[in-house]
Amino acid sequence: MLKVLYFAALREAIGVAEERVALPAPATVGALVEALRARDGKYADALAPSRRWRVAVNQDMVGLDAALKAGDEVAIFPPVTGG
Amino acid sequence: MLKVLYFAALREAIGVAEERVALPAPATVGALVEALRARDGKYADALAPSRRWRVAVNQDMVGLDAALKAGDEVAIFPPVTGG
Amino acid sequence: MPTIRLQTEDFDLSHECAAIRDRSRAIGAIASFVGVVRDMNDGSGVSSMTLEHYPGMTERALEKIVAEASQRWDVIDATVIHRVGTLQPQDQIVLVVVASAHRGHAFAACEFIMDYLKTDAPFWKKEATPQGTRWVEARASDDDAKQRWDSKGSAT
Amino acid sequence: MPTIRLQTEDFDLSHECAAIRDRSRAIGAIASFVGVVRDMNDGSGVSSMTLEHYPGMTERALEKIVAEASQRWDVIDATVIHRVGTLQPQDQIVLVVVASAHRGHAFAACEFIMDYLKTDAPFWKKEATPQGTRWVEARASDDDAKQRWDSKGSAT
Repeated sequence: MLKVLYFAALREAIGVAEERVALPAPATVGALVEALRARDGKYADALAPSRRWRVAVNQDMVGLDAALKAGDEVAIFPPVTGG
Repeated sequence: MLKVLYFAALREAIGVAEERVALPAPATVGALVEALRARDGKYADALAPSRRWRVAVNQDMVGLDAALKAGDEVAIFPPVTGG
Repeated sequence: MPTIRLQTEDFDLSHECAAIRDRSRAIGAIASFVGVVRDMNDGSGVSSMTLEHYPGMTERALEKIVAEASQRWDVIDATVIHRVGTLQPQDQIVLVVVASAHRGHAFAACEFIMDYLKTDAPFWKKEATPQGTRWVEARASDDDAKQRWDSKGSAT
Repeated sequence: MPTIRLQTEDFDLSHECAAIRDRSRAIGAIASFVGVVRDMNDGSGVSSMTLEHYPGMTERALEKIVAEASQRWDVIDATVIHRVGTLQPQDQIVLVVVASAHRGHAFAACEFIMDYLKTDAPFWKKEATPQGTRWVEARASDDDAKQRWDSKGSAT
């Protein structure tokens, strides 16, 4: 299993801050996002490619081809706007 | 007459902070510096071209060809080192 | 060792600079930056702003940014403080202080840290306006500000 | 209106920034610089430093530098304070604060003011060292720092 976190507008759109998700096949960030989008329209819309969300695995920013393993902490969030 | 001011190392080398000097002929900064150098070795050494001194007339930085008129405040000083 | 803090309470610029000055006698230059909440953004009045972050990753991202700045320039010490929670217009939101022997390094490292913080540190702003709340959109100009460091050598 | 002050007493960075923040609600970014007396210069220990200036011209030169910075960038407010008289290592010597709506302008204007102050404002430093007193020599690097602004457009 993976721990998946959502932040900011993405958290509000999906309606949860954190959930457990099964490791996708193949075990990559891209496959995880596909699996989440397939759940329902809310996920599909929030994770549409046009939305420019970002992914961090174990608190490091990664691309869609990054590998995942059981126990990883995956965070999905909009472009950051601090400072 | 001109009011001539000296600052920092130049003031210490010449030994005065301020003096009245006759308007040189021609009435330019270059001619004033020549007249001062001709006074004695102390002035000649302090105002040697190699010393990189600067001149301000009425509190604006100027070059050697700047014109002078009676009553001007002329300041001669080393390159600045504040901040 | 740089100081990195996330906090809800306000910070005091003089206090943070004095703490840095007390730790080294080699410091000749301290550049600092304070970000302030504006009462207008994209044409709407802003009555308050709430900052969300990613506990753990945010601190880690700030540490990496400061470490990268310290590789590029001669940084004697640095402090980054970012507030979280709800803030009002004119409140201080972020502080970056960089101390060096010489001013060119202090200025460059301070601006570098701010530019990278804006694009790489997980913070998100939500504004309350008369038309309701809205998440602030990321700006392309912030990506541009970060990318110009790729083509620059270290400043003096 | 910018604030320009020459004074023997110390200054407080937070106080000066707060005064600027209180004067405008449009400020989003405050960049500041503090110069500090170092205890070493050109390989010698420095036990104290005395600053001479040219009363009248110094204020005028600082006003011109701040006016030039305000022409090049969007400056909402600025404060320049330079101390004169005798200072000790670790004492604050100069403060430049620039407030703008956006950080790029605040950083650029603040660094510009410092670079021009170093070459165009009539101040002279005399250091007391174990080998006696000596006037500090101007650095070619300060001329270089100033001249690089000639080839730059205004930053964003």
